[in-house]
Amino acid sequence: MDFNDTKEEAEFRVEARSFLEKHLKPKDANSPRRPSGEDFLKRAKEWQKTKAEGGFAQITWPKEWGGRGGSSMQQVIWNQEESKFDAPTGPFTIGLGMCVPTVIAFGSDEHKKRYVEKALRGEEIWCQLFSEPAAGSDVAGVKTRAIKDGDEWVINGQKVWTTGAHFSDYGIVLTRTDPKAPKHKGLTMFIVDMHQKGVEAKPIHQASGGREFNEVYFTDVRIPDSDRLGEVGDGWKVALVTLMNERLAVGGSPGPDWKEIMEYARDTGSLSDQAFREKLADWYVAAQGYSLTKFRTQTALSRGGTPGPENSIGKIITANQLQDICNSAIEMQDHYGIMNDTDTMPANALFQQSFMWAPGLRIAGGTDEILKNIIAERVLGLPQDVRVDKKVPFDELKQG
Amino acid sequence: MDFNDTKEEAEFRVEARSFLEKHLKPKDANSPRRPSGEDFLKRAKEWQKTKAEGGFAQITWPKEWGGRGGSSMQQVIWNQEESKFDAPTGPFTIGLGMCVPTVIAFGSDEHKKRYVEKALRGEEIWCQLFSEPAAGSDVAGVKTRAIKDGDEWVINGQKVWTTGAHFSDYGIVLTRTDPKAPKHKGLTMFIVDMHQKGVEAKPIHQASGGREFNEVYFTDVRIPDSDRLGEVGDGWKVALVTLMNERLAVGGSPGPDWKEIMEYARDTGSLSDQAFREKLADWYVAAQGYSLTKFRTQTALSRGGTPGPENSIGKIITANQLQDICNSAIEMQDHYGIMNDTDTMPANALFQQSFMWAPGLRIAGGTDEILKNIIAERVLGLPQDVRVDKKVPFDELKQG
Amino acid sequence: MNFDFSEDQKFLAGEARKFLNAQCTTAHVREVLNDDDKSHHDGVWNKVVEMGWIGTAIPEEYGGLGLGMLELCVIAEEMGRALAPVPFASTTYFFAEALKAAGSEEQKKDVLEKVVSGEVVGCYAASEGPGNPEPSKLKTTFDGSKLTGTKIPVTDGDIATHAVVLAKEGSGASLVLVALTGEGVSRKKVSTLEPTRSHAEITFDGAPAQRLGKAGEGEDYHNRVLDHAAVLLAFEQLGGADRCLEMATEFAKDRYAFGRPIGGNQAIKHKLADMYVKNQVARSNCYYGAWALSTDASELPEAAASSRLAASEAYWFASKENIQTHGGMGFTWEVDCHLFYRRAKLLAVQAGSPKVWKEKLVSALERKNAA
Amino acid sequence: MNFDFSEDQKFLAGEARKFLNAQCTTAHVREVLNDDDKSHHDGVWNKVVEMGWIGTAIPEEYGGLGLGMLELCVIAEEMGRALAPVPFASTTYFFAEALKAAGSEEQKKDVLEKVVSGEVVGCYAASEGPGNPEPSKLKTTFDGSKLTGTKIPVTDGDIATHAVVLAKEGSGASLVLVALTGEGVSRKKVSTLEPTRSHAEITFDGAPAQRLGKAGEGEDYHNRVLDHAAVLLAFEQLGGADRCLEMATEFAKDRYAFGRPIGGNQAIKHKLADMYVKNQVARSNCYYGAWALSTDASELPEAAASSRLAASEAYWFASKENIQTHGGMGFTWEVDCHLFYRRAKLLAVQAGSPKVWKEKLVSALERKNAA
Repeated sequence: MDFNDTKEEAEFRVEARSFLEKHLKPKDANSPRRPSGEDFLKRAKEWQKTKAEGGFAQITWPKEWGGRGGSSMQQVIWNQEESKFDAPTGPFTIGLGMCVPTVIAFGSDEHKKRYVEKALRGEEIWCQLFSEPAAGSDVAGVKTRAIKDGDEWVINGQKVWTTGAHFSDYGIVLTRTDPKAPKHKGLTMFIVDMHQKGVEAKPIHQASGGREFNEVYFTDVRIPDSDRLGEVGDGWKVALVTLMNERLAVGGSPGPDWKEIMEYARDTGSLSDQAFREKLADWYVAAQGYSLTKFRTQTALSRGGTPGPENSIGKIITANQLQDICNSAIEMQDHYGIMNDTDTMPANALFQQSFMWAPGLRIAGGTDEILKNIIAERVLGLPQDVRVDKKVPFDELKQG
Repeated sequence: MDFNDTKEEAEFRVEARSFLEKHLKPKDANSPRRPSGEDFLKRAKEWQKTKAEGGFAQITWPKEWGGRGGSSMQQVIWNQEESKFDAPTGPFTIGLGMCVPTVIAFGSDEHKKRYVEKALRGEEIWCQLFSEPAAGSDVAGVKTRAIKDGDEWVINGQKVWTTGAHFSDYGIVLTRTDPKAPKHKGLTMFIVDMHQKGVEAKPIHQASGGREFNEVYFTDVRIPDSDRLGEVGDGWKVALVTLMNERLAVGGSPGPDWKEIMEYARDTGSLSDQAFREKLADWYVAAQGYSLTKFRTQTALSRGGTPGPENSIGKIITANQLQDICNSAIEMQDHYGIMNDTDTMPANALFQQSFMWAPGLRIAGGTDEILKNIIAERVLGLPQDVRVDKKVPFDELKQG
Repeated sequence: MNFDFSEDQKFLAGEARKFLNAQCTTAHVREVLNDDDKSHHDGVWNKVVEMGWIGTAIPEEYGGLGLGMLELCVIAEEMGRALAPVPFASTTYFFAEALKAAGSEEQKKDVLEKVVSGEVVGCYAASEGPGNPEPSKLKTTFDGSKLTGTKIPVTDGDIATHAVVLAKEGSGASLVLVALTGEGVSRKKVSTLEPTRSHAEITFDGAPAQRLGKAGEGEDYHNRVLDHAAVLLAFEQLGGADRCLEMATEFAKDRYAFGRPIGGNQAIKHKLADMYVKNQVARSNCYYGAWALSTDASELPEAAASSRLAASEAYWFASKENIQTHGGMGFTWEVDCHLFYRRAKLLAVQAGSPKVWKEKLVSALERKNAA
Repeated sequence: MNFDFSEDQKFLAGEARKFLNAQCTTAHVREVLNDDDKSHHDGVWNKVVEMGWIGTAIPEEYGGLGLGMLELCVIAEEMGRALAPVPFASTTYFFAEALKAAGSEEQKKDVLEKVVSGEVVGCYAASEGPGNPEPSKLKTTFDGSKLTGTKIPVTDGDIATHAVVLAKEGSGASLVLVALTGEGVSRKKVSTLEPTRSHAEITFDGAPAQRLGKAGEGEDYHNRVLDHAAVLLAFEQLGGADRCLEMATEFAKDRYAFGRPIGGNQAIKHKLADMYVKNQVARSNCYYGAWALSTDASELPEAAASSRLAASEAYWFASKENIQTHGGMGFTWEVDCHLFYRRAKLLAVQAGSPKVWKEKLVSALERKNAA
């Protein structure tokens, strides 16, 4: 049990930090929480390329794909250090964290040669096309249809909540190839070129006002059979690998945490309120519990473990805590707290902005309810819910 | 909307109060919360008789059965006034509140003549024999077997959690008469003489240390067919009437409430703690919500309504609040709070005693989970849980 | 004893619901939401004025219907349920109640009739920045005839014609009536989380104004206004919370996942049961508040506090878990869930946040227990 | 960086679990529970002493194993899991740690070896009645050689041979070592919610005693002892909470209702998932506390507080919802659920209630943020 770096870790940390200092500005209170836009995307691509050239992109990946061939603990150290800087990393999280690992696991050698290094160098961005209007928590309920036509497949249907679809070059898309098979059996996964004819991304207007996610429509989109990932009908197996990687990626929240509301309370004179102090203690303990659990997971990974369902606890804690913290900060300001002008409000209206984001965080990447089911079934081994959809042909399932 | 008595109500209240003052002492801090024992039982029977003679027992029941033929609002007023006195009522709650109304609804004229007035006058006490070791939340899962033998039925099996079995004269017992029928279909209800051969009540040693409940064993107990309530196989229908009446009876808790912990906090100097004050406000609001909801129900009843599943909210609120209040009071006293001597501890160790009772209250008369299901299904009309036991013969059901 | 609204009051509620279902749908609400230049829906507002609802609890001698507070409570519930994007609360629960509580006979005669006719739109200005506007810490001052200072935010401050302002006068506080359309007043619309109700910053620079009631007794009047507004806002909150429960329940019955309605899952069932329990707790407390308000009972302070607290909690829970029940769809702009989430937060802080009311409640319980 | 116990430490934990599974079952716990005359299980205690566990973190020069705090943490987790009805915590986490923190070389030599051998059984006496025993408000006094006053309750106070007592000395407080078997000491067993751990009222009437460390610095020593004990108790709590989760999970898989295991209901599944989340939060905080304790890191105050708070919350939730999951059976004397419910409450208040630790935590965070 040691929170301090080993000698080798300390050396790597120094190396990482000096690289970061050379290229980036440290994060400060004015750094945007959820940056977006053309300029940001450009900066992100440049930074990804710089990282790759410096040997800091995907540290654990083998050198042949442009990685460093380093340890998972080095990746942790890099992440810790990078997070202190105003690093534009968002657009690559899903591609490098979820999609490309799926390509590596199920793609052909040609796929790997063609896609992996370009993604790692920031030249191509990937998105994940699973969710649909009628397939949210029930991810396997996808209706987007792929029909074989010679050596090609023809795709028709609609995806939803696709992060970054409008700036992505490629995607992995989960489709239904056999509607007569039971739900989980008739699915197949493909690589899709997002620039081709028939693929259309439309931003979703969110409850928070923003438009970060997309609907993606597929109209007679043709995909060569060679761009299939895994066997026909094995799409669910492929998707599970993607989703397992998602669990490691989700959890953190860009929203204000215990420290920021503590500072806010100190500045506005509420820190002496005993009721607030007790709440603050609760937030701190749970937030620490989440961060420290990530360390435990990293230690397990560094000893050869795999990311398990126990990582689902992260988002349950952080999303709910974010909502609670924002609500408390607003109520602490009384009537004034309803105002949300970023120029005049305390903390740049961060609490108000995040108040509108929090409900989405509790849903994205698995609702609280789905995550608890995952813990109950896969960690504790409790019986599955009674499932009426397990053996029925998909096209005979009741859809409401 | 009027919280004040009408002229008639005010007159009745005066009459009730003067009757109570004549016969009982006002409740005070030393009145026992959960009285029991031989003497108490004797006092309870006497008081029930006195009430009956004064026309205050079961105010809404017709005069022919010894009731007053009064209004439900008069019953409310009586209950309000009686609760201010040290009235020994407990032993009759289940019999008069649940069992005898079931006899009235399903019994023959002979039954009503034989049993109703004696129960009302406190001469005979009734208990309810439904729960079994394998039939708790799943009340219909009873295994106690009744087999027809000529004009009689022979009962064998075990009941559990029977309040007052050891001092009861009669009971209503739910039995399985057809194990080949699906679970809810093969049940039949009987009146049973608790003093007869083969009926044995054994107190259950509770986690709280007390022994208020019983296991009841039936060994070749013979019941004449004339003591059947409802048709053979209709036991579940009969039981539902009993359980509907239970909902009105459960909800209140004899444990300490917001007022008592407020007084305790004032005496020990914790009332100035802002964190405590906010908790106190939450308790008050929820407790008021429960009490006032009872008034709304009474108003609905007085206008001809029936007690519905919405009354399930009472126990969800009070049982959890009791546990929370006791826990807070103990923690407020720090290490000292673990002591539970009634002679030396503040508030006669009421919080400590009730701390051990609270877990039982969250289970008895329907767990939190069952009550929420009742609200979801019967009030909100949400779909029932998937039930694998609906159509299967009872003796083929998996039992674990 | 009788703890329910009368048949007449229920009939009024039913009529109000029918009217609002037709005249004030969420499409009307969205007209205000989607147009930054719109501060309220004047079509809906004109109809509400026509219905005479503003005058529900205003005596006939001042042009009102003279019905009473219970009737205003049932209308408030319906207005909350409909998310009405109009200055009804500001004008009716705050401005008119302030006049009724503190105004002279002359002031009431002068103003209330115009309130009922819609000529005067009122607002109530207490807040001056972050935190509860404690009368002892006010910076806005009144010198007997002129008002100086800045109030922010003022709900409906940009569309009201008049305001009742809590201001410092000498060593105490006073309630002051001021026209917002005259000299010495400048106002600026401010952005909030709830764009279907407008808010302004109002700056008074020696604006001519008149005192309501006695000088230095502003704190008492203010508390009285807040107690009244608290009960009425609680009914709006209750209406909103109940609508959220209905929306979530309907959605849970219709939306299928894993081959059956999501409402068949206990995770959803028990969430909605929790919502139901909180809404019932709120409803019962609100009824008690309504009774205390209508009879001016000595229990009003604790009844107002507990109805407001119960309703704030119920609406908060119902509005956030309604989104959660709807899943991804609940987080889209097009689905109505977020309208309730926004409104719930506004109503929870508009007349003082739950923190402030918890302290008011416990103080009232202490006074009562000491008495 | 490495955030887990070492293989050796895990091996030690495994051995401890095996030993306790065999030698300290709930049948042993019930021997103490069901016999009012029994204050602890001396059979189990003798075996624990034989195993040398008391000396885990006591240096070899004083007769201990000299392993370290991490090793003591893993043993604490197993002791908590087993509900060990012995004075291990009092002797090891409190008494021995107090001596290590404040005792002179001579005192340590004198006493610690006897602690390890079982000749001395220790306890720690701070509480004097309701509320947190703040050093400034102590009534027990020490005059440099004699101790006078009453401590209540003292965990294991009736079976211990020696006590470390927090007492007033002059205008400050001191830690004082006193033999409980000599003159000027009377003790009386007191009844508690947790009869498997004994408690006493101890009255000192000029009992001969010696100071530990410097006069007037008792508050610092006391806080240090509490920080150490907090982490170790947190591991006991964690062990208990995890055992509750296991019991509830096993029961939920085996118990059938409505034709299937009750653990197939989301109401139960999500309850147990919540328990799992809380236990993981506790475990991670405990590991951090263990690291801070073992390295005497400057983060110890907040690490001790957060491990204690997380573990108190986890054990409380797990022990009460374990009963709830068991339904009626869980409320019987014969089923073990209530043993954990009782122990959870004792451990949550024994070294100061969560309220006290929340304040300690936030104060530590303030100091850190100001620094």
